[in-house]
Amino acid sequence: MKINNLDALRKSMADSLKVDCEVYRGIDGDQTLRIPSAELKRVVSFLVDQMDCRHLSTITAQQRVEDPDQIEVIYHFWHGISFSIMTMVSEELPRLPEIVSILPGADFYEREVAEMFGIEFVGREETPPLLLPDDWDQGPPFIRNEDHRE
Amino acid sequence: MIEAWFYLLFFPGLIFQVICGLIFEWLDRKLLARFQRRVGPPWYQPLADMVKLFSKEDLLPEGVNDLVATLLPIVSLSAILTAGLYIPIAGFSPYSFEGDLIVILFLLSVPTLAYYLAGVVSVGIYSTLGGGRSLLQFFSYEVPLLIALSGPAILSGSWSVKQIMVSQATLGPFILFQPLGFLLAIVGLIGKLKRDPLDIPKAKSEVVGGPLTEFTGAKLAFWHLGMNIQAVLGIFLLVNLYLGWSKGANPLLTIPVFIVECLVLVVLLSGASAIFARLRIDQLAGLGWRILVPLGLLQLGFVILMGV
Amino acid sequence: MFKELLRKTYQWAQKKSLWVIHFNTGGCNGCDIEILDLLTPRYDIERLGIVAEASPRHADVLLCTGPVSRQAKTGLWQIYSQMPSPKWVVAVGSCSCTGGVFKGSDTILGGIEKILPVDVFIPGCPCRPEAIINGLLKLQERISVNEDK
Amino acid sequence: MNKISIPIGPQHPLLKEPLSMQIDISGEKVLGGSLRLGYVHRGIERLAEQRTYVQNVHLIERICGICSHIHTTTFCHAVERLLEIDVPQRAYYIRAMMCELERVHSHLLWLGIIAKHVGLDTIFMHTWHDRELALDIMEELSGGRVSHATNQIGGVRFDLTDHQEAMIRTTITDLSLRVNNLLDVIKNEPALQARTRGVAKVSPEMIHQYCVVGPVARASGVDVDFRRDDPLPPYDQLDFNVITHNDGDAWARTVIRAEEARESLILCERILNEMPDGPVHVRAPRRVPEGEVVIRSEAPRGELFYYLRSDGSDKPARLKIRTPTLAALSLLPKQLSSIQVADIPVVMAGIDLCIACADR
Repeated sequence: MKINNLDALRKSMADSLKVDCEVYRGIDGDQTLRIPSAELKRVVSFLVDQMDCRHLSTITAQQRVEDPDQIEVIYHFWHGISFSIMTMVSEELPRLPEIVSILPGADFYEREVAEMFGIEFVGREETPPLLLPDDWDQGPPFIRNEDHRE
Repeated sequence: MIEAWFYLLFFPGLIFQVICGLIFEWLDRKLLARFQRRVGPPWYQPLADMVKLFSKEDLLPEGVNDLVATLLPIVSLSAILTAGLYIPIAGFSPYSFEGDLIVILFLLSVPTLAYYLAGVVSVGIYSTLGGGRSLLQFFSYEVPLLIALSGPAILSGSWSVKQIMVSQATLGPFILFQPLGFLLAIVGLIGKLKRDPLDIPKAKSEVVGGPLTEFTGAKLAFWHLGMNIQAVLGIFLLVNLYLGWSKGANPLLTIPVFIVECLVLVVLLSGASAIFARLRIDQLAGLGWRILVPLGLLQLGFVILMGV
Repeated sequence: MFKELLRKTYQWAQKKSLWVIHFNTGGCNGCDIEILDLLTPRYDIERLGIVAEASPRHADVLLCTGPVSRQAKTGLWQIYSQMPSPKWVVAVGSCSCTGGVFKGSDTILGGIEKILPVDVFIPGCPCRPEAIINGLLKLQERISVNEDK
Repeated sequence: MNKISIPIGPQHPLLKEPLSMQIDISGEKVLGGSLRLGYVHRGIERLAEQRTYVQNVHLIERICGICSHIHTTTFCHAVERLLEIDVPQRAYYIRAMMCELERVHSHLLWLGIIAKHVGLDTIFMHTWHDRELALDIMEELSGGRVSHATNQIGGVRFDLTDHQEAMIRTTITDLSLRVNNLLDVIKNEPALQARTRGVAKVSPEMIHQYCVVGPVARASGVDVDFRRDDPLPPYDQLDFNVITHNDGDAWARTVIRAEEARESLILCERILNEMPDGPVHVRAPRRVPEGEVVIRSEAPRGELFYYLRSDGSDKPARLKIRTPTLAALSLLPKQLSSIQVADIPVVMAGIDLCIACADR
């Protein structure tokens, strides 16, 4: 079922999954829906099974300077139009449900976010390093106490 | 005695065959380059490669039996050189006797076994894999080759290469009677020399260097030299068995004709290596047994019927 | 006297027949394509006697591209140690000379010379095939000039 | 037969770039494989946050040597959309033409590589000799054979003179003749077909599962092309057809890339004809106002995804790049389970690996 615009998606998600999601910020050319991190797995399986939207472009993780102890994880989808699902995770306890069981294509992106931001994806058998060298000992490179944008 | 030394060391022996091997390698690489719109190496390139290899340090991974690793290339090279003594060159062959075709064929298959042993002795994964493949390939091309080469022997009623060559003077070149046999012999020769369409044991992108991955320096030089001389001898053998002519003609005529025939075969070989893609080992085995052997038997039957 | 003659012929042979092996230690593959371009009809280094080899055992010259990334460092050292001497190292491209545009990244060591003794540096990002051929010719001169390595 | 595992290590004649794989085989049959990336990881995204937007255009261009132009095009589009400046149409058309030329050169390069792995060195030599023509055009326009420094934020660095245009037209006609000739050779070359037909079949279901994009997906019948689905400016006014095959094996992947190269040449011709006049560059301020943007474009290997967030300074706050090879690489271990050792080169070449793209 094609997704023509985001509001229709938001309404169908709200009533069928009882998940409160509000438009986080309309990125230019891309709509973002914010959902609590616990609901991630249900929302993704809803998207993949009911809405038949299975193209996950990538998973972006980032930290905003204004709230440094929160890590923002964005799942970018493409189904005719571009939209993304976003959740917030705290830096002390970075845990997220894995979606590899639903979308095997997300395996590499989860491993990359896991090693770059130190986020632990609950439910994955093993999260081998994807890009960082074997002798990497300085922890997740994107999380540094001092601001690495000197 | 002096004459024996001369035969052994100079004319059909060591020096002549080494020079022919180097010339063949240069011709082959030059033709291949010209087929690919490239310029190709200068004339002294094979010589430079050989001398450079002798100047290189001789490394072997530990765990490799050093004695065997040095003996193998020498054994295969000497087997090839002795095979060269029996093949008549432009009608002249000092040591030919009845049944020397069988000796030549045996001596020319010794290097393939040495090649397999080289793969087993050097412990690396790629070498053992390459070695296994060379054995697999040995069975799929050797039988058609033997069938094809026994055709002329049956037609001329003798197993001596010189005799076969001479008998063609009366009956006419055997290629007219056995074009199919000639083709099978060419395919068998390409398989024996592991040249391009059938270079499965040493395919660059699959098994890196095949059994020769671990060899360096002088040992590698012997292997390359052996390969080239084996190619030259294969061509001489095919020319004698299929394009023979009467022995009596004066040497001024037979030598140029012999050279021209060899050059034609060289062009044929490098053309084949430029055009065809490398087959998989199972496809080669399939090709060998399902197509080449029946054709060879057919050809043999035809020859026997015609001969009697 | 014979030893001198032998050394001279060895040097002539090493100069005229350079067997090359190429290893990318983590750069963008711009220089690698230009190295592969050398084999193609327009540049054709086989006329200079240079052949691309598959196994480090058969090679004399190690053509490295890319700033040495920490993951590829052990691979680079392994290949260099497998090559029989006399052997030479040519750093192709600005990344392999000095780390190039990726300088400052925390996962690269920046430059081949931090790991291996380099004989010829070929700058350029990516360097043109003509520059690589020029670098290889300079390596040939260097072989015939200095004593046996 | 005992089970042994071949290490296709960082250095291997099969790989132009370092990638290490452990492939378990028994005899000649391949059982499975595991992959280790990270040899070419230079931390581009972290580097990009330490440099200004203008410096980043040069850094982004060096992510990958084969598809350098599409990276800078996508990055410049992202910044221009944040700046809300309207770039002259002529600049878009020049960018599109360079993208298409890069697709031709990348596909011809790949065709040579797969022919080389199958043992057909002659086709490798002829394909790469023809590819030099495409490089000549790009060199004539931008001065660089591989990385062309065509783009800058706000437009393009050079303009097309009439002499250059005439040269491009003649070279394109010459090149399309050769590409057609090459396509005929590939289509009825028995040995190449024997080695690639029916090898490593990929079903559309697997494509959807692993979110694979580009020629690998199109060869299995999944019709996805981001020049048409989410077009960047010049492509919405250009019409071109997207080629798809259905049987999804190494042979379909070979033919589809050859046909795409021919299609791109026709598109280049059309771009040249419809190119409007006007300036090629407009001044862009150094500081980018706060905002986030997601841009998708069609690289030679598939969908290239850029996410850029700026915080008002002259350096990007966050830059996320997802290259098409990363998606295709997750498919590689799954393809290895039903092939022979001799097919490994064909399968690995079939995915057109660009490790520099994948590792960033």
